[in-house]
Amino acid sequence: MPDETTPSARLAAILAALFPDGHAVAVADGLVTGDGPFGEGRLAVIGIDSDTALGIEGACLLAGRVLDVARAGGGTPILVLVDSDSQRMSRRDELLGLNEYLAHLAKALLLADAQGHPTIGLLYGHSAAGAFIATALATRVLAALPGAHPSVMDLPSVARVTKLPLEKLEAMARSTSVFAPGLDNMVRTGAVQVTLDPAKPLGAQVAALIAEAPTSDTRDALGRERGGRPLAHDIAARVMREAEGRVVRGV
Amino acid sequence: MEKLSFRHATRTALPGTRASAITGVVASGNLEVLLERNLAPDACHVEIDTAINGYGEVWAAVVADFVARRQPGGLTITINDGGARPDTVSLRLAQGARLMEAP
Amino acid sequence: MDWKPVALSTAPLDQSWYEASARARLAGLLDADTFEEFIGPAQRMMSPHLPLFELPRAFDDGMIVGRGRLDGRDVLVAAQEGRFMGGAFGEIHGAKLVGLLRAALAVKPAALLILFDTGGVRLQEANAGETAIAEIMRAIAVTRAAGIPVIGLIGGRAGCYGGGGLIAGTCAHLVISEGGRLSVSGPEVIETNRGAEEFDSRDRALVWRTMGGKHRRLIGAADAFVDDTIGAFRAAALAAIPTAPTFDLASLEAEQARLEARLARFGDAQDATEIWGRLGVNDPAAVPGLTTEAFDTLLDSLPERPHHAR
Amino acid sequence: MDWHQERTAREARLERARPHADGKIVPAARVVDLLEAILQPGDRVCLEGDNQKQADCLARGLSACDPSRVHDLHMVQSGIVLPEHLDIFEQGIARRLDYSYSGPQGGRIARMLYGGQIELGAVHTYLELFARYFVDLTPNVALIAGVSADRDGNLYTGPNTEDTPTVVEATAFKNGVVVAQVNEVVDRVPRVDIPGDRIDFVVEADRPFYVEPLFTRDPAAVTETQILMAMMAIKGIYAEYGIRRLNHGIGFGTAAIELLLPTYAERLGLKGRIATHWALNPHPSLIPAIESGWVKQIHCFGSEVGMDRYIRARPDVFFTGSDGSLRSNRAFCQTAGLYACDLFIGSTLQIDLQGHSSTVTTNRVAGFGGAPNMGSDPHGRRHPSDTWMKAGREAGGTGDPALRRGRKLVVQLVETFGDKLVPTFVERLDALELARKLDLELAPVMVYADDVTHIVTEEGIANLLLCRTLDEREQAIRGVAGYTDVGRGRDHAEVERLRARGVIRRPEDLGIEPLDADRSLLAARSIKDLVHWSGGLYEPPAKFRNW
Repeated sequence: MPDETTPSARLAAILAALFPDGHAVAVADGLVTGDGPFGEGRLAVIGIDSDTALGIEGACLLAGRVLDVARAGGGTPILVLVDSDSQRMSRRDELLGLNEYLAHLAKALLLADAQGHPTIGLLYGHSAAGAFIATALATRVLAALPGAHPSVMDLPSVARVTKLPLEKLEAMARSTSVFAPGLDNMVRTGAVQVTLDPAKPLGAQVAALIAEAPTSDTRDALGRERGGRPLAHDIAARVMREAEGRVVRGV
Repeated sequence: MEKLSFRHATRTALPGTRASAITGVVASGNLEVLLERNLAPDACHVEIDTAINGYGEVWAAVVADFVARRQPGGLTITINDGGARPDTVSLRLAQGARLMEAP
Repeated sequence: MDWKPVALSTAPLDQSWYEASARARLAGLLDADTFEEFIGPAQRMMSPHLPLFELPRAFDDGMIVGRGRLDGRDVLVAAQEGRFMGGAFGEIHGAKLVGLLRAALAVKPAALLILFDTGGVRLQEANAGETAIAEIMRAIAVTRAAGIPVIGLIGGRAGCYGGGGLIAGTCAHLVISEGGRLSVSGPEVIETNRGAEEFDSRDRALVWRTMGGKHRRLIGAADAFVDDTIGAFRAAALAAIPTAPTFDLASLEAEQARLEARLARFGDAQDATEIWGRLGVNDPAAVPGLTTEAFDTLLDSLPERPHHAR
Repeated sequence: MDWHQERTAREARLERARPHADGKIVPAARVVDLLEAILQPGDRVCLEGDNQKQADCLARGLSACDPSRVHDLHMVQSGIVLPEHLDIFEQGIARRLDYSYSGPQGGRIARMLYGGQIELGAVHTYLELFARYFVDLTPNVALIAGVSADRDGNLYTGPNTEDTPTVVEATAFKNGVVVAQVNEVVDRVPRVDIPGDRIDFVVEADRPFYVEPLFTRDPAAVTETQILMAMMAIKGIYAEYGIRRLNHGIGFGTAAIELLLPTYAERLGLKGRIATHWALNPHPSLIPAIESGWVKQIHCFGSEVGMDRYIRARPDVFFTGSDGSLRSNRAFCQTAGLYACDLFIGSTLQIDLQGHSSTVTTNRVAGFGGAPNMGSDPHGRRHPSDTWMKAGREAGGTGDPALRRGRKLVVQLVETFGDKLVPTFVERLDALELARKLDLELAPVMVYADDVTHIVTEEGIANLLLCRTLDEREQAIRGVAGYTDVGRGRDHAEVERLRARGVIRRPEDLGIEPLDADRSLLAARSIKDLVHWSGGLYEPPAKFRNW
């Protein structure tokens, strides 16, 4: 087992706020696992701390904990705390099948949720790319704390790939949320459903998220409402109508 | 990006009954051509969205030759162009016409 | 190197999957003339975002979805066009697949097939693409839980990278060819971030033995390895329908055990050939040169069958 | 009168060098000492830089020499390929240059010529430079490359013999000093390509010499347009003239022709009637035609990376030594291409209204290599062939037919637009602007108009042999120039008249449907297909693999 390490100050504060009576959440190699008393029952916790990149060992370990919760039953909700880098970029991780490990972690969260363990994501720092998809984005409800800064790719990298000047991209980023990094843009696309209020008790806000979690995936509807993804919801709905034969298709 | 639009009259309608067809892929040096049979039999409209500016005259010549050769009456032809060379454009237009002529 | 005569056939099913367009793949994969497209090109549902970047758009946004028949059975299909924007997920591209998966619950097809050909998220629409990938993965879980097999076919020019690799990992069954590559970070991305010592992206043999179809099949990341023909993918898709595992705790616990065992067994391996050797392959260096037939024979001769819980 | 001054000078050079050698053998670490001992200011030096193989260890050594001891050299070598080939001019080690080809260094050489850092003699064709080695550019010192040597200096050049025998012949027999770098010193070489008494010193290189796979064209990149052009060339030229003896350029268009031989040409019933005898590097894309029994024999300028095992297994087709490996020779193969081939077909970047062609742009001096030798009508030819005679008849002329010579077919196979929509057909070659900028007496023209017989584009074939006036020639060229400005500037009525006369032939005039130009016609659609065709004998370099 990796050695236990100290949680980041932000994580420690979050855990203290969630579990005023103490908890059994530990951090090792940037991976967060454990649980604590929450309301009438317990709240299971997994996560990534300190901007750690998610590799095959981490994904495997976190998925195992999620499946432990699912196997135990009882409807224990699962909180996924995220301050991560992107997926770990290495030849070894890819050689051993990083795509399977990341997908497996996401599937474990999706299965647990489907089996009555509401999954709540809480983004309190960075996250990007495959690590973001496998953790925070695989939950039923994704919330963020102010100051969180998710991104798919930073603007200098976008500039390199698209061969557009950085200044132009920065200008575009101010008017177009669809490609620009940052929490506000992820809120607008509907990926992050809500930004929590740091002035209010965190436990109550998380409890409310669990209680009010939508039963279906509403992210594209949110994206339309918020203007970050103007078309996604309508396109998906249109495909459904055509597939289900509810419209006469044009050519 | 540049938008171009050409209106041509044809002597005849393009044979066949197929209502629409698509050929090609938008990629660097390639293009997609969507053909729809929705005009009067002696009319052909060509609408182009091209990634490369300043080739209007070349497009005009390519389209005019295609119309003269294939007589694509009745068709609206819409093109998304990723910077294809004229020979590729001619080839895709001919491929599209052949698809539309299929019985 | 193992070898065989090169086919000069012009029959549609003998054509290269790798070379074919997404539409040609669908036309050959499905029973003749059975494909019906949803939101076809004439509806011109094109990306509203690409013009901001002065980039040309495609009528189908690089994602073709619809229904058809596979040996008489109703299936839903989605195909990515790897040559348009590298097959990357943008807002419309992704939403079409989301809608198709959601529709499967009502349509109840015999299977839903995803023809992958993608470099991952489309940077110009990064947030929309990333979110769509998450929606797709959730919808696949729901679809599979309802007993509908979601089957991925990988053999295109762009491979299956980034979020596409995660979606593939969510499918019930994967068919892959030599040309197909399945991974999260691509070789160029790793080289850019970590240097050529970590991954020399120009060493094509290294790329293929790290991410290519044969390696993925040998370690159990894919369920079937097929020739690069449309006919071979069709046959493998058909064979997959009755065998695809459902989405439940038992499947995922088996996958957990499978992935833990892989880490324990191969976690210290430096190269794919080392893994293949430990799997019981006598001449690992010869594997990349094997024909599909010889590779299948090799798989049969190994002491253990690849284990596919997913 | 002392008739032995050169020999005495040579002995002095060898004497100075001996302390750095063990017999003939010199360790790589002593290369600089060796070169500083041998070289004298103002020497004419051939630093072997071929089309393919490079004496790179010796090049690094030369560029590490002390410019106060080694300076003002006159470099006489066919290829300017490695950075060191130009570094020595910046360092003052070399001053004057006569060369043939500078592909990858074309941009830098232009800048240095412009900046006056290089004093240019001339840009030659290969045969021209080789010829001058024996007349007025004989090297004092040759720095060459081989695969292995024994302690007596017997040299095995390996399949890439290329320029080495020519360079050594000129240097060793005219009192020069020859230094060979080899990948290894062995007890016995596989075969003796250069006898040891022509080699003065052998340097065991720190790493094997570099060879670039220049002649590998991935079938996966062949386009429908290139296939259409290849179909037209096969049906409208190869079949028409019954071309058996030929040379191909290295473009994708000619690769497409090679890949269509066992399929399209086979269906036309042309097997055995065309493309049987070649002057050609071992192109991997020719493997399907060889395996299908099309090819009788091939003589090579050099070799190609990955083709060694295949060539060894096909000695009936290739020229091989008693050891089994390929024996190539650039000078002989260029001569073969010039005098014994009836057709050269290749590509170019620009063609003007007369038919002059050039591969230079205003910022690059790429040189000529061998294309002008292949792509020219040799007036010294005297043996007839049906192809040559037919072309001669088409070219017309007056007087007794027995006094009219034949013509070599020189075909330009070009797409009307190149990369980034740059037109191939132009009113004025960039070469003229370059000549003006660099104050060159001759514009760098690759193939002169009077040598070109046919131009093939995706729009059709222009047969320039049949043109009787300059005006006809211009309209014939405009008539296949597609949608370039030159093409759109055609006289439509004149072009139709030329078409009626068969001067211009469109695909439909040849019975070719452009929509049939499909990749399924290619005998191999990938490098892997080529490996399968070869029975696993072809071993492509890593960068061409996708498995």
